[in-house]
Amino acid sequence: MKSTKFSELSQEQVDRKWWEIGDFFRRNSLWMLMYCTGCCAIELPPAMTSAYDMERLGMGPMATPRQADILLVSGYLSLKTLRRLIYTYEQMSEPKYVVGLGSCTINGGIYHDSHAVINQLDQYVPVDVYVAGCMPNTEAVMNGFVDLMDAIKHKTANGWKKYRDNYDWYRQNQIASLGEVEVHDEFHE
Amino acid sequence: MASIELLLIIALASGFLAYLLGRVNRVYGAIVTIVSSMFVFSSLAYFGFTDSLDTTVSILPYVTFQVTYLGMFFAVMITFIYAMVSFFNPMFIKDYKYPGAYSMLYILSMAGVIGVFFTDNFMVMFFFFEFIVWTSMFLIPLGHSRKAAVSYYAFSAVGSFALLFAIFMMREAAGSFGINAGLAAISGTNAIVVFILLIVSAFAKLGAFPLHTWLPIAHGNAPHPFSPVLSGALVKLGAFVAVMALIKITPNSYVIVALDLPLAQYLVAIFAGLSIVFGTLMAIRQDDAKKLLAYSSMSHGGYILLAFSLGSSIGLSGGFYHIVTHALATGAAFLAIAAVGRQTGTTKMSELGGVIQKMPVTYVVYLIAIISMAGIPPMGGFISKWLIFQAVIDKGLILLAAAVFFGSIGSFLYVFRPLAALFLGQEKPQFKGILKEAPVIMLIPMIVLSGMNLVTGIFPNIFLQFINKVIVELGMAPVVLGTYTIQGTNGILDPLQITIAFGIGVVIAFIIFILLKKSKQVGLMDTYTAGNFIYSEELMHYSVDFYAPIERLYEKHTTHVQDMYKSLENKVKEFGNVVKYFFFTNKPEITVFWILIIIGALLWGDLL
Amino acid sequence: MSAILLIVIPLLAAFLSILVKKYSANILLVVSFASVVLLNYIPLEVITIGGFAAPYGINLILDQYSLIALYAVNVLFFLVVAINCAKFKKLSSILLVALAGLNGMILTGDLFNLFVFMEVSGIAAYLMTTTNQKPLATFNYLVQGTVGSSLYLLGLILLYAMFGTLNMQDMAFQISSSGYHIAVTAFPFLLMFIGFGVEAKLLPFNSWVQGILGSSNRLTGPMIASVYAAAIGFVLGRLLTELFVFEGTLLLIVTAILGFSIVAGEAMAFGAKKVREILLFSSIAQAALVALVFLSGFTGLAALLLIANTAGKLILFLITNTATDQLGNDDISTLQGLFVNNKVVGVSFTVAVLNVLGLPMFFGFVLKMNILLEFFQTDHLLWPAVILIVSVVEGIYFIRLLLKLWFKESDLPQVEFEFTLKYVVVVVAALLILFGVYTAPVEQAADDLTAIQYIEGGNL
Amino acid sequence: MMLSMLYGVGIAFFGFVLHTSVAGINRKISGRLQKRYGPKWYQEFLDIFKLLSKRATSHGWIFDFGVIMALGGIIATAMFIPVTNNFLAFPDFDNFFIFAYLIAVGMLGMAMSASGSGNPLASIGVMRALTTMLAYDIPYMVVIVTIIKLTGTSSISGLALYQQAAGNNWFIVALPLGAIVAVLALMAGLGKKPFETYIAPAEIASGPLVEYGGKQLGMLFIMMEITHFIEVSLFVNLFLGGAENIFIFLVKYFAVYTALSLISNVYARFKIDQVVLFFYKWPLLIAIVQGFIAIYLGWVI
Amino acid sequence: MMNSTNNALEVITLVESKYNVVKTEHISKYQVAFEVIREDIHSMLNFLKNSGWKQLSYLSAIDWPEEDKMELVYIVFNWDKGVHIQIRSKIDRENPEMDSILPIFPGCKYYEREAHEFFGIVFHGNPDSMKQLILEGWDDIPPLRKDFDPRAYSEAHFPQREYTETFIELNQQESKQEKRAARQAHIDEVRKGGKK
Repeated sequence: MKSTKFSELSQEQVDRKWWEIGDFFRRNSLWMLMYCTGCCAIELPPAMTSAYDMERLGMGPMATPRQADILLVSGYLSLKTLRRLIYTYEQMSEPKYVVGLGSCTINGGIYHDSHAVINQLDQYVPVDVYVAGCMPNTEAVMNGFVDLMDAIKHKTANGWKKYRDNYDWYRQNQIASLGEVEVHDEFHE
Repeated sequence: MASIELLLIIALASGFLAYLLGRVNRVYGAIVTIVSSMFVFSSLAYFGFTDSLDTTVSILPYVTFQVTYLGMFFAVMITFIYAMVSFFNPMFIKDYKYPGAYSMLYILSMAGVIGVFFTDNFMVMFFFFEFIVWTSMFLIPLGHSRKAAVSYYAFSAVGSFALLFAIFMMREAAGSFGINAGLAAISGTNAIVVFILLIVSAFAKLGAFPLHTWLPIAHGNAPHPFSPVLSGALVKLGAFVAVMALIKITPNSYVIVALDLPLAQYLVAIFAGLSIVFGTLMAIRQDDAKKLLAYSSMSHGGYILLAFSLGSSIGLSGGFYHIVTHALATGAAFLAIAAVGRQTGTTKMSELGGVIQKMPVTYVVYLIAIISMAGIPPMGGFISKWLIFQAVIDKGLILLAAAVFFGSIGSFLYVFRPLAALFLGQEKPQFKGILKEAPVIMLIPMIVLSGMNLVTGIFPNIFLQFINKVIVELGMAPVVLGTYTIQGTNGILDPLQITIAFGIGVVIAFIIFILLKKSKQVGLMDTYTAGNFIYSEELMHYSVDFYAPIERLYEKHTTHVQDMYKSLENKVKEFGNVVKYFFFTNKPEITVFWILIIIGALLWGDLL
Repeated sequence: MSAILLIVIPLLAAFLSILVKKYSANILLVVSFASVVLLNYIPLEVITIGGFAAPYGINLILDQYSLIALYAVNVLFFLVVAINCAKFKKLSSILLVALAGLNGMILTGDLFNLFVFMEVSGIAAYLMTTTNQKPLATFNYLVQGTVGSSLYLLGLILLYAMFGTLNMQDMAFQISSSGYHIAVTAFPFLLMFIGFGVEAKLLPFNSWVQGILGSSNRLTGPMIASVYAAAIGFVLGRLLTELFVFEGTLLLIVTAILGFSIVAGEAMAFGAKKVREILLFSSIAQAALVALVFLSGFTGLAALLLIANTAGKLILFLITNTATDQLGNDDISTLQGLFVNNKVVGVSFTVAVLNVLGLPMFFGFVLKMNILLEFFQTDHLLWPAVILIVSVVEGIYFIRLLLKLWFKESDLPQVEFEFTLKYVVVVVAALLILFGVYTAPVEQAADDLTAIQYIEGGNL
Repeated sequence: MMLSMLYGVGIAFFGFVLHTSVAGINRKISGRLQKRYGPKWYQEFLDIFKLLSKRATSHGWIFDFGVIMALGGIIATAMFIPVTNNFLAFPDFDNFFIFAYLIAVGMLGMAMSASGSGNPLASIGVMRALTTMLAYDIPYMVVIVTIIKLTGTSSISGLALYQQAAGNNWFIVALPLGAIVAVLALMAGLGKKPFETYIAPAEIASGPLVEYGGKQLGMLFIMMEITHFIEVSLFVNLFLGGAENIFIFLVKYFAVYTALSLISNVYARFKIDQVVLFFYKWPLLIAIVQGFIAIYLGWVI
Repeated sequence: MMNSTNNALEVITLVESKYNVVKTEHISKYQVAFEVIREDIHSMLNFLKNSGWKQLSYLSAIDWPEEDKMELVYIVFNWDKGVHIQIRSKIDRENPEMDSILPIFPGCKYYEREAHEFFGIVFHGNPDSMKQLILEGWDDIPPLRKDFDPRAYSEAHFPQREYTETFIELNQQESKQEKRAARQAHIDEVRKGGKK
C-alpha cells in the first residue's frame, strides 16, 4: 500500500468531491423564489406552515432571485409573465433549479388553447421537477421538493447546465413564442 | 532661524506677484499660490518644530510677534490646508471672473493667518483677523452666489466686532494691547462680558448654533477650491478665540457642583450640543454635497466647542485633535467633491450617480475622509471623538452625551448619503463616456490628505505629543501617552492595535473571498427589479429625499433661525422706512415741526 | 501772504469770470488750484481785519485746525472742479463764490461773520443744485437752509444780548467767566446747533438731503456730499469744541439726536434700493458720527475721520453720478455689473467702501480703532457698542452693493469714465490705502490736533 | 502582540460558531412555538456553506471590496470581545467605544457594497438601517455612559469584573430602567421583529441584501452572525455581570438571545418613522431619567 | 338610496325625454341600459356626468360578427343614487372608429387603449390610444374579435407537448357526443366570423 492516497486524486476528482460536499449543503438548504403566477400558489401556505412545515427540510421563501436556489413556478404563465420569468431566471445565481407546479406548466392545462398562455414551460427554461395536478395537493408539492433533493443528490438536477449549454435553443424557443423577450414598456422608462 | 516677519512679507509680496503674473496668464498666478503656500507651510512647519522661529521685527510698523505652541498649532495646520488646496487652483482658475484677484486674495488671506497666530498684540491680531475676513469675503462671490459673501461678511463682522469690543475691554484692564496681559488682567463683571463677547465671536466664526446660517450658504457657494479652506482652515479661527475665552478667562460664575463645571462653561457646552444636533439634522436633509459638508462642519464645530468647554485636559486635547482631524477630513472630502464638481459641473446629489466608475481614486479619498469624519477607526476622527467622549463621560453630562452620540451616529447618515447617491449607484447616462478621473495635480493633495487621515488614526501620539505642549502652555496637565497608547480617564486606547486587528480581519475576509468560486460580473443595470424591464438609470438610482422618513419628522422646524435673522433684517428695513416716512418728505414744514419738538423738549426739561 | 487772500482771490475771480465769460472755466480751475498752492505759503496766524482788535473787530484764525480743514476743503474742491469745470462752465462764478464762502467759514473767528459766509456758500449751493433739474428739491433746500440760518441767527442774537460780543473766543471766555447757569445758554446753543444741523445733515433737520443728493449730478453730488460736508463738519467741530457748552438735558438731547442720526441713517441705507440713496443715507450717519466724536472731545480724530469720509464720499459720488448720468437712473439693478469692464474705477470704489467700513489696510480702520480706543479710555462703553453694531449693518449693505456692482454675467451697463476722473479716484484711493498702512503720520496728526489745537491768540 | 491577535481571531471564530448554533436552535424553538417541527439545529451552517458554494454575481469591485471590508471589520471587532474573565484577547484594551465604532466599519462596508450594486432597494434598505441605528443607539449610549460614569471604567471586562466584585450585583438589577432600554436597543440592533424595518423582505426585497447571492451573501451572513455575537455578548458583559467561566457565559448568552427571539415572535413590524419616534419618546426619556437618578442622585439599587 | 327603484325609473324618463333612445333595458333596480346612436354618446355622457354619474366604471366593446357591428359599452355610475347606466352604441365593424371621450372622462384613457388593443377600435382624440398596453408586441388581429382563433394562434406560437401515449379517455356516451358535436359546430361557426 502506498501512502500517497491524496496525490492520486486528479484535479477533476478533487473538484467532484468538492461538488458532492456542496451538493449536500445545497440540497439541505433550498431557498425558493416563489413566482406565484397562478392558482397553485394557494398550496404553498399549508406547505410552509405547521401542517407540512417546509422549513424542516431547510427550505424557505426568499425575496430576490439572487439569493434563491429554486424558481418555483406555481401555475399558468401568460406571455407577459413568461418574459419576466425568463429575466428573473437569468438573474439567479448558479446552481439553480426550476420547479413547475400544476398541469398548466406541463401542457397548458385548462388554458391549453389560449392565445395568451404558453403550454409547455420546459421549452423556455429547463424544469427540474414537475408536480402534476390541477392543482396538485400539498403532499404532492412536498413530494416534488423531496424528489428535487434526490435529483440533486444523484446529480440529475442539471437544468441550469442544460440552459447554459443549450442556450441558443432555449433562446430560439423564447423568441419564437414571445417575439422580443426583453420588451420596453412605457411605465419603466 | 527664520523670521516670521520675513515670511509674512514674502507672503504679502507673493500675493501681489500672483496678481501681476495672473494678469499675464491666469495659470501662472495659480502656480504662484502653490509655490507660496507650500513655502510658507514648509518653513513654518520646519522652523516651528525645530523651535527656531525668529520674532524680531525690523520693517513692519507696530507689529510684534511671539511664538506660542498654541499659535503654531493653528498656523501650521491652517497653512497646511492652504498648501494642499492650492494644488487645485490651476485647474479651477479659468472659471473665475477675476482670476488675478483670486490668486492674490488667496495668498493674502493666508498671510493674514500668519499674522493672527504669531502676534502677541491684540490690535495686530484683530487687524489680521479682519484682513482675513475681507480678503476671503471677496473670494466667495467668485463661486456661485453673491448673497453668500454678504451673509459671510455679516456674521464675520458680528464675530469680529464682538472680539474688538472684548479687546478694548481687556486693554482697559491691562493698559496695553498685549494678549497675555490682557487675558490675565480681566476680572470681575468685565470678565463675564469679555467672556460672552469672545464666545459670540467664536460662535460666529465656527458657525455654531445660533450663528450658523452663513455657514452652508458660504461653504456651499464658495468656489470649489475655497470651500475646503473655509471649512478646514478659516473656521478654526473661531476655535482659537474659543480657547482664549474658555481656557484663559475664568469668569467668576456659579459652579454647578453636580457637574463640577462652571455655569458659563456649561451654557457654552449646551449651545455646542445644540450645534451638534442641529448641524447633524440639517446635514441629513441637504441635496448639495457641499452644503451637506458645510452643515457637518457646523456639527464638528460643536464638538470642538464642547470639548474646550469641559475644561479638562483630556477634553482640551480632544478638542485640539478634533481640529486637526476634522480639518484633514473635511479638507479631503471637500476636495473630492470639488474634483467631482469640476469633472461633472455639479455637486448636487440628485443630478449625479455612479461617479466611482470613472473616478475611483476620488472615491477612495472621499471614503477615507468620511470614515474619519464619522469617527470610525482606524482614522483620526475616532481618536479625537474618543478623547471627547472620555471628557464628556468623565463629567457625567447625560444630555450632552446624548447630543454627542446623536452627532456621531447622525454623521454616519449624512456622510453616507453622498457616498451612495453621488459616487455609488447607477452611472448617469449624461456622464457616461465623458467623465474622467481628476487630473494628477488634483489627486496629489487629495492623496496626501488621505494619508494624513490614516496617520492621524494610526499614530496619533505624534500629534498628541505636540498638543500636550500646547496644553501645558495653557496651564493644564498633559494627557498621559504611551509609545502607542493613549490613557483616557476610563480606559486605554491603542490605535495601532486596532489597526492591526482590522488589517488581520480584512486579510482573513480576503482569503475567504479569494478561495471561493469566482463570481460572474454583471452590469449595474442588471439588478433585481421584481421582473420589470428597466432601461433608464434615473429610475434605478435612489438619491432624492434620501432620508425622507426621518426628515418628515422635523422638516417643519428647520428654518426657525433663518426666519429669525430674516425678520431681524426686515425690522431694520422697517425702522429705516419709518424714519424715512417721518423725516424725509418734500415738505419743509415737517422739518420745522421737528425743530419745534426738540426745542420744546429742551424747554420742558430744563428751563420751565 | 495772508489768509485773507483765500477769501479775496476767489471773490475777485468770481467778478472777473462774469466779465470774461469765455475763460471763466479756466479762471475757476486756476483759482482753485492756486488756493491749494497758496495754503503752503501762509503762516499760521490770527488776522485782524480793518485794524480793530479781536473782540471788537472781525478776525480770521488760521491755526493748525483750520489749516487742515482748508487743505481738505480746497483739495476736494479742486478735484471736483477739475473734473467738472468743462461741463459746468456757467456755474464758474458761483463756484468761485462758494469757494470764498467755504474758506471764509473755516477761517472766520467771528460768529456773525460765520453766518454771512454760511449764507454766501449756501446761496451758491442753492444755485448749484438748480443743475439737478429738480426745482422742488432745490426749493426745499432753500427753505430749510434759510430756516436753519435763521435759527442760527436767532441763537446768536440771544447770545449777543447776553454777552455783548460776537467774537468766538471772547464769547467762550465770557461764558466761562460769567458764572451763568448752564441753562441760560442752553437755548441759544440749541438753536445754533439746530441751525448747523440743517447744513451738516443731522437727522431730523435734513429732509433736503434726499431730494438734493438723491438726484444730484457729477458736480453737485461730490460738492454737497464731500466739499460742503467737509467745510460744515469742520466748522461744527470748531463750534462744538470751542464754543458750545453742552451739559445736562441739552447734552442728552444733542447726543440723542446724534445717536438717532447714526442708527436711523444706517437703517435707512439698509433698506434703500438706489445707489445714491444708499450713499446719502450712509453719509447722514457718518456726519452724525463725526459730530459725536467732536462732541466727545476727540477733535483730532474727528477731523481726520471727516477727511477720510469726505474723501471716500468724493470717490463714491463721482463714480456713481458719472454712471448715473450716462445710464439714466441709479437703481442697483441698472448699475449692476458696472465694474466688470471698468476695473480701475471699481477697485477705487471698493477701496473707498472698505475705507468707510473701516476694514484693515485702509485709512478708516486706523481712525475707527483710535476712536474706539478713545471712547474706551474715557469709559464710554455705549458709543463703541453702537458704532460697532451699526458697522455690521453698514457692512451688509455696502458689501451687497459692491458685489452687485462687480458681478454680472451678461448685459453689462456701458459707461465711459474719462481719464481725469480715473486719475482722481485712483490717487485718492491710493492715499486711503497709504494712510491705512503707514499709520504713523495719521496718529501724529491726530495727537497734534488734539494737543496743540490753536495757535496763540486763537487758543483760550 | 501576534499571539493575542491569533487569540482574537480564535474568539471571532468561536463567536461565529456559537452564534450560528444558538441562532439555529432558536429557529427550532420558534418552529416549535408555531406548532412546527422546525429546521435542524445546524441549519444556519448549512445555509451559510451552501451560499459559499454557489457561484455568485458581482457588480464591480466596490461590491466585492465592501463585503471584504464588512467581514474584516466585524472580525476585528469580535477579536476584542471578552468572553469570560480569562477568555479574552486584549485585557484592558476592550474599550466600549472600540466596539461601538469598529462595528461601524463593518456596517459601512456592507452599506457601501450594497449601494455599489446599483439597486435602489439596497440604498433604501441602508437608509432604513442607518435611520434605525440613529434611533436606537442614542438611548443605549446614554445608558452605557451612565454605567461608565458609575464604574469609572469603559473596559468591558473591567465592567464585568466590577459587577462580579460587587457580589453579582448585575446592572440589569441595579439599573432596571436602563436595562429595559438596553433590551429594546439590543432588539433593534439585532434586527428583531418590531424593529426589522430595514430587512422587510416583502417591501424592499430584503433591503441591503437584495443583490447578494452566493459567496458575498455567505460572507455577509457570517458577518451578521458575528455582529449578533458581539452585541449579545456586550449585553451579557454589561448587564449580566459577564462570566467567570465559559459555561456560565453560554448559559447567559443562550438565555438572552432566546428571550429576545421569543419576544420578537409575537410582534409585527413598525414603520421606519414609528421606530424613530418610539425610541426618541420612551427609551430616550427612560435612559435620561436613569442616568439622572443614578449619577446625580446616586440611586442605584 | 331609499327608493332606488324610482331612481332607475327617473333616469329612464329623464334620458328618454332628452335623447332619442333606440332601446331601453331596465336590467335591475340598480342598472339601466340605453342603446343610442353613436352621435349621441358624447352629449349623453356629458349630460349624465353633470347629473351625477361622475364615475366611468368601464368602457369596452362587444363583437357582433353576425350583424357586422361592433358594440361599444360605456358604464357610468352615480355614487349618490347607486345606479349604473350602460350606454351602448353599435358602430361599423370593418372600420371601427369612435371619438374619444377623454375630455369628459379623463380616466377613459386606459380603457380606450385596452379596447383598441383587443378590438381594434380607433379612438380619435386620445393621443395614446395606439400604444401597446397589455399585449406586448402583438402581431395578429385583435384577439377578442370573434373571428380570431385562439387555438390556432396557440398551436402556431406555442409548442405543444407531444404525448407518446394517450392519457385522456373521452367519455363515449352517445348523448354527450351529440351535444359536444353541436357545441363544436357553433364554435367553428363563430370563429369563421359568422359568415357561413
